[in-house]
Amino acid sequence: MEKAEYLDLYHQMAVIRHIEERAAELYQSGKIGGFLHLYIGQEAVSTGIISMRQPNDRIITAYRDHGVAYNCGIPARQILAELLGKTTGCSKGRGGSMHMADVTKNYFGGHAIVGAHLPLASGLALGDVYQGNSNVTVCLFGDGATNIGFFHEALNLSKVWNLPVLWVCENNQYGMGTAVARASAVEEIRQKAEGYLIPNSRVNGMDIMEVRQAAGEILSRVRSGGGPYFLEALTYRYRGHSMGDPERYRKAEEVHRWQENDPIGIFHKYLQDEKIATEEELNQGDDQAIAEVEDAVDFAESSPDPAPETLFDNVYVEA
Amino acid sequence: MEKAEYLDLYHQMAVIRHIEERAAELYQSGKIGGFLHLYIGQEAVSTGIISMRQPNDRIITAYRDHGVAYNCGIPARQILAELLGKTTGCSKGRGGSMHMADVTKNYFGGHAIVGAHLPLASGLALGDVYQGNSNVTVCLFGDGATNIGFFHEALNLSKVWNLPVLWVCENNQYGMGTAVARASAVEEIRQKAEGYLIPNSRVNGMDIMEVRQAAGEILSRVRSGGGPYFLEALTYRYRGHSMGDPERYRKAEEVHRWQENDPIGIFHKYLQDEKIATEEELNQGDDQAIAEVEDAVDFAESSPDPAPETLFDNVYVEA
Amino acid sequence: MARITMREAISQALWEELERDPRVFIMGEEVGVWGGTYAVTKGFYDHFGPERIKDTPISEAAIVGGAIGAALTGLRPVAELMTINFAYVAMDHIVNESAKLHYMFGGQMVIPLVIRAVGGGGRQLAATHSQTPDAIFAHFPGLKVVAPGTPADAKGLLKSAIRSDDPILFIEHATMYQVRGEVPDGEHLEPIGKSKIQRPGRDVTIITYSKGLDLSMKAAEQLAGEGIEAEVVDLRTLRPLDMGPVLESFRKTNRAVVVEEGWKSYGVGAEISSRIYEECLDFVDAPVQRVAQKEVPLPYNRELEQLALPQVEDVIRAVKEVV
Amino acid sequence: MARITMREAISQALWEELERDPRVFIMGEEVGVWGGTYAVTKGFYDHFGPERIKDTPISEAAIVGGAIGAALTGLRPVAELMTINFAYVAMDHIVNESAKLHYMFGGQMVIPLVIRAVGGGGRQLAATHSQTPDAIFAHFPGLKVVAPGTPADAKGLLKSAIRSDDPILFIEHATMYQVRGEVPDGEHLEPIGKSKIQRPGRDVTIITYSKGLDLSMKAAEQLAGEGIEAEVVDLRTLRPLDMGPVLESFRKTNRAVVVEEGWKSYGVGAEISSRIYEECLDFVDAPVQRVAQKEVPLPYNRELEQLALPQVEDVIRAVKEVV
Ligand SMILES: Cc1ncc(C[n+]2csc(CCOP(=O)(O)OP(=O)(O)O)c2C)c(N)n1
Ligand SMILES: Cc1ncc(C[n+]2csc(CCOP(=O)(O)OP(=O)(O)O)c2C)c(N)n1
Ligand SMILES: [Mg+2]
Ligand SMILES: [Mg+2]
Repeated sequence: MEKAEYLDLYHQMAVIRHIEERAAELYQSGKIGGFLHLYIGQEAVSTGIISMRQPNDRIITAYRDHGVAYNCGIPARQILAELLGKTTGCSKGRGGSMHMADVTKNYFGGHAIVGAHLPLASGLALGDVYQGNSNVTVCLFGDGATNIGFFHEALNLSKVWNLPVLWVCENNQYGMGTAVARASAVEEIRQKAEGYLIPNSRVNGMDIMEVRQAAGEILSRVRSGGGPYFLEALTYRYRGHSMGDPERYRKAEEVHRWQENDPIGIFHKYLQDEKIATEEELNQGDDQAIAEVEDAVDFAESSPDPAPETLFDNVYVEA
Repeated sequence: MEKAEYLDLYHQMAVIRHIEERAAELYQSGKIGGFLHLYIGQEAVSTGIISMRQPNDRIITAYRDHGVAYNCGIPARQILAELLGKTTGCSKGRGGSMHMADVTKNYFGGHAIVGAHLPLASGLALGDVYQGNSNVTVCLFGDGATNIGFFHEALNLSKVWNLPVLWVCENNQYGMGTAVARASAVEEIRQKAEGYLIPNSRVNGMDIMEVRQAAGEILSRVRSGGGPYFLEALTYRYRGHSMGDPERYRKAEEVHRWQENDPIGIFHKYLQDEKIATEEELNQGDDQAIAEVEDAVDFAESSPDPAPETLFDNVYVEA
Repeated sequence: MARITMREAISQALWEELERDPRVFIMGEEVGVWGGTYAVTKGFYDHFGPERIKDTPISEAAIVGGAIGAALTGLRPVAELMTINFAYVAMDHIVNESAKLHYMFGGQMVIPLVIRAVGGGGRQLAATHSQTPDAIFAHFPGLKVVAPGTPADAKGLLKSAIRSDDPILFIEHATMYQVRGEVPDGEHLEPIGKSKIQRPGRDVTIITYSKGLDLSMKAAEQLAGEGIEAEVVDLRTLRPLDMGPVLESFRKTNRAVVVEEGWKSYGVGAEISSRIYEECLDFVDAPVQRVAQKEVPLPYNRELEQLALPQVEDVIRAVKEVV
Repeated sequence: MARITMREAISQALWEELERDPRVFIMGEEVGVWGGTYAVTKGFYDHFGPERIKDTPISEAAIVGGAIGAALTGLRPVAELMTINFAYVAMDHIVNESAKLHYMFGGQMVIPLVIRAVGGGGRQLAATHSQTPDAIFAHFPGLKVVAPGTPADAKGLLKSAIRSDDPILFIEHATMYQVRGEVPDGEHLEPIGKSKIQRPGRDVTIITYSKGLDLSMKAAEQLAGEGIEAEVVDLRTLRPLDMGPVLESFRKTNRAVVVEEGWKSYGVGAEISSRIYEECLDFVDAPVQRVAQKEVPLPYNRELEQLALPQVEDVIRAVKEVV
């Protein structure tokens, strides 16, 4: 891998972190409404996996979707504009935080009904098989989502039809306030894949290099007809589930313990240890990230709200 | 086991077989309407398992429910009357073939939406745990039902809450016309239980003695706090899925092969080989079964239809 | 022009669209090897093969959700729910994902999806398997709901639905598969979202759709014998709802009866009747009547079931209330 | 009598019923440790313990289905759907199993179940998380649908619902949790299936429920300033529907406006308006107006969302149309 690529990965993670921090502020100041689920702490998972995809591979995820959106190539400007509900947002201000997508980048959103996008992922992969494409569909979802019926139907279908889906469970230890063991029959989520005879493994989702290595191998396996694969990425969200989470379900120490293994920190250290980048270069990367996000905030704030007369646009394709 | 008990089991299986054969005739002659799913070939499964239950154990099943109803103690008269839609039927003629129940016998039906009764089973068991009862809930369902989301949610809940449920999959090789391998990621259905860390095993569902032995051990294990258990019973339905099945999905030879292992035949031979009953005694048992079912048919035919003014009865408990 | 059954008309529409457009495929329970539980896709599997006639597991959410995903890749799936009673199992995918993604993502997602579902009572299938819940699906903007009442419309509307870029719930009625009617051979398209006068008349307007059309036409015939000429307007599409022909007819007859098979409360008749009053209060000579199902879960027993379902006599009685 | 919020009133009802009857328990997502995502069950877990305040996995079908099973053993579960938007995921268990088992099995199965679900738009949660689909649930006989509009009614109706032997969907509105009102301390029961006049008036009848009551009361106040006295009838229960007070009021005012938050087509207003005409055609002086949500999946953007939702001004405008 080229140095520029490493720096790009670092840049992506830094931008995501800054987007999320700025989003939290904008939420507090009332400029963002609705629910806001931050990706802070989980950046290595989607950055790592999506960095290994082919451009035609399809990506779909849940409502914790800003990072995924950025990794898929949606500019920070469109992300911030969507958060502020502006016409310049990637979903024209109709979707908000939970519903970002850009189908031209093969990113199919951002879905807020827990687990409902998993059957869609099987369908995306089916579409590729039907058309003879060699794309893989990457579907990200949380640990909590593995308890809903949709999960079961989607995984079973993917196996019965040998569909090219990479199922990625971002196990951040909680579904809202419910620890995995309180909601799931198995604590190691990847074991669920055994019930479908879907090959599976687990990675440290805080270490982007580990995520990338696993993703690279798995994606080629899936692409070459190996059928679905289930990857569990162990990770953690540092912030509350959404804004306004009383966080009665965990102790501050637990959060701190995970923060010691911060994905950006780990990658930062790796780049230095391996002499890929200097402290200075990385600091510069951080500065660029901040600048990029600040520009995006300005762009979003100065963008127009949708015009009232567009309320009825896009209810149907054919009126 | 006493001789009388053996003969009773034989009697139950014979009665079920005759009920089903008579039901098929009554359907052909237009006296039974709707769907009619016959249990012929599967008699050993429910007869074997339910014969091992304690009276307070709860039973719930799908629409292929006449046999289960009889095993739970609903008289043939009430079963036939329900099939004919009469007030004297166990569901007062409102439910028909697919919806037979008698809650006073701890038999909770007869449910026609595939898999929808599985969450109910978890709930029945929850009710017992909550009230400190030591009952087990036995939930029967087909192989096809293991592909629907309800299955997943119900099994997961039963494990997370350590509920006393005996899950019994009657794997009769097909869900309507779809062979197990065409619809399920695993062919050995019990493997699905592995995804929930639910202990599991498989029995020959054509051999009532094998079914009973397994059920006995498992029921005491579940009753003593062992949590849910998953039992797969390999079996076969000789008739079409419902009446009017074109049966394009299987060959007559396959049916014949299974008929050579007929559950009543196997048990008949066992009782003779073990010198528990004579040919004559068993023939007598058959005759009694026929007489019981014929009496039930007469009863049903001469029973009144529900009065028109009762149409609005039981929409609500409180009007 | 041939006189064929509703079943054949639907079958023809599917077959022709499969032949015409390789992006069209069918997925659902028992659509393949079995040939469709109502024999609508009999022979399809052998002709088009397993890739285009896809038997699925019993997984309604994955059937509809999977079809949505495939539609997002540019395909044109026809997802079959064995009966509309199982639509509740896929409810979220029908009313949330299929109905809302186009709007919610600012127009970029296009879901050319047809969900076929057969419904209706009258076959002693008891409460869970006999439903006609059409009205509840029509409540959701973003979804189109089509429910034909004649073989010709079934063919023309289904073909249009398959060619449409919007998600469409296409509702059939099990007791109408044997109904016969003249159907144009080959290419025959009917517009989605257009009501149609199926029988002209001057004394009363009967507004109906699907199975209700069958009841209404029979009632109209009997009424004609008594000198009452009913105009029968077939909605054909419940959303978007085309009130044009209804209002035009009502302005002429000043009397209306709405006939549907589903439960009365919060049903289709309520919407139609409200709109008539909203648009034509000055033309109202008598309260609009609603003929619908009695408000009970349908019982198995044949007599009770028929008692609960709307009958031709109920339509006649309602017409006589208003004329 | 204390002036408390809707949230507190609901909380009180739950707490008191849990104290009163050991068969009552709560199950749902985040009802325990978290204290309820809307803080309705804050403190319950510590007081009543994990056996009676049961946190569940994200499994809506198992939540409702499990509660039905528990109810069949004689318990009185309160199953909470975190929001009504997730009711579609449990749709089959709500409209089939809970609504139909009592009838279908000839009366032997009794399901004393309350399903609590909060709904409504106005908080920028976008299309899937902002719904008010109350009408579709009210379509099903066998289910009762209750949706209070004041803190006192919320308390009294919820307590009655928990004591009822029928399955009841109890719909709350997220933007009303902060609404304050006088609520009797301790035992306070309101009858299910009874509409109520929340404000007397003589010029026009406003029929509404839930969030619509809030809009209607505010509109009525403003209208009073202009000399128009609106009588506001709160349905409180959508099924069974009590039209008595509505019709009585209408016979007096001869003018009506129905106010609801959900989409207009096939909504609550359609049913109410149809019934008014059916019973009172001779009293109609102007077409009944329906104030409801514009027919779009609710957008995230605040201005667009508010544009789509019914507002106090819309109620006022509708009233002025008819008086
Ligand atoms: C069907 C459904 N039920 C409940 C919710 C409410 N809800 C939103 S996120 C969430 C927790 C999901 O947890 P997990 O899948 O682990 O994802 P994470 O938030 O941890 O990324 C819940 C219960 C929902 N959106 N959809
Ligand atoms: C949710 C749902 N989907 C589809 C059906 C139609 N259906 C009824 S029985 C059946 C097959 C079930 O197969 P299995 O579970 O193996 O039971 P078996 O009939 O073999 O006893 C299907 C698809 C249904 N009743 N409910
Ligand atoms: Mg999580
Ligand atoms: Mg089977």
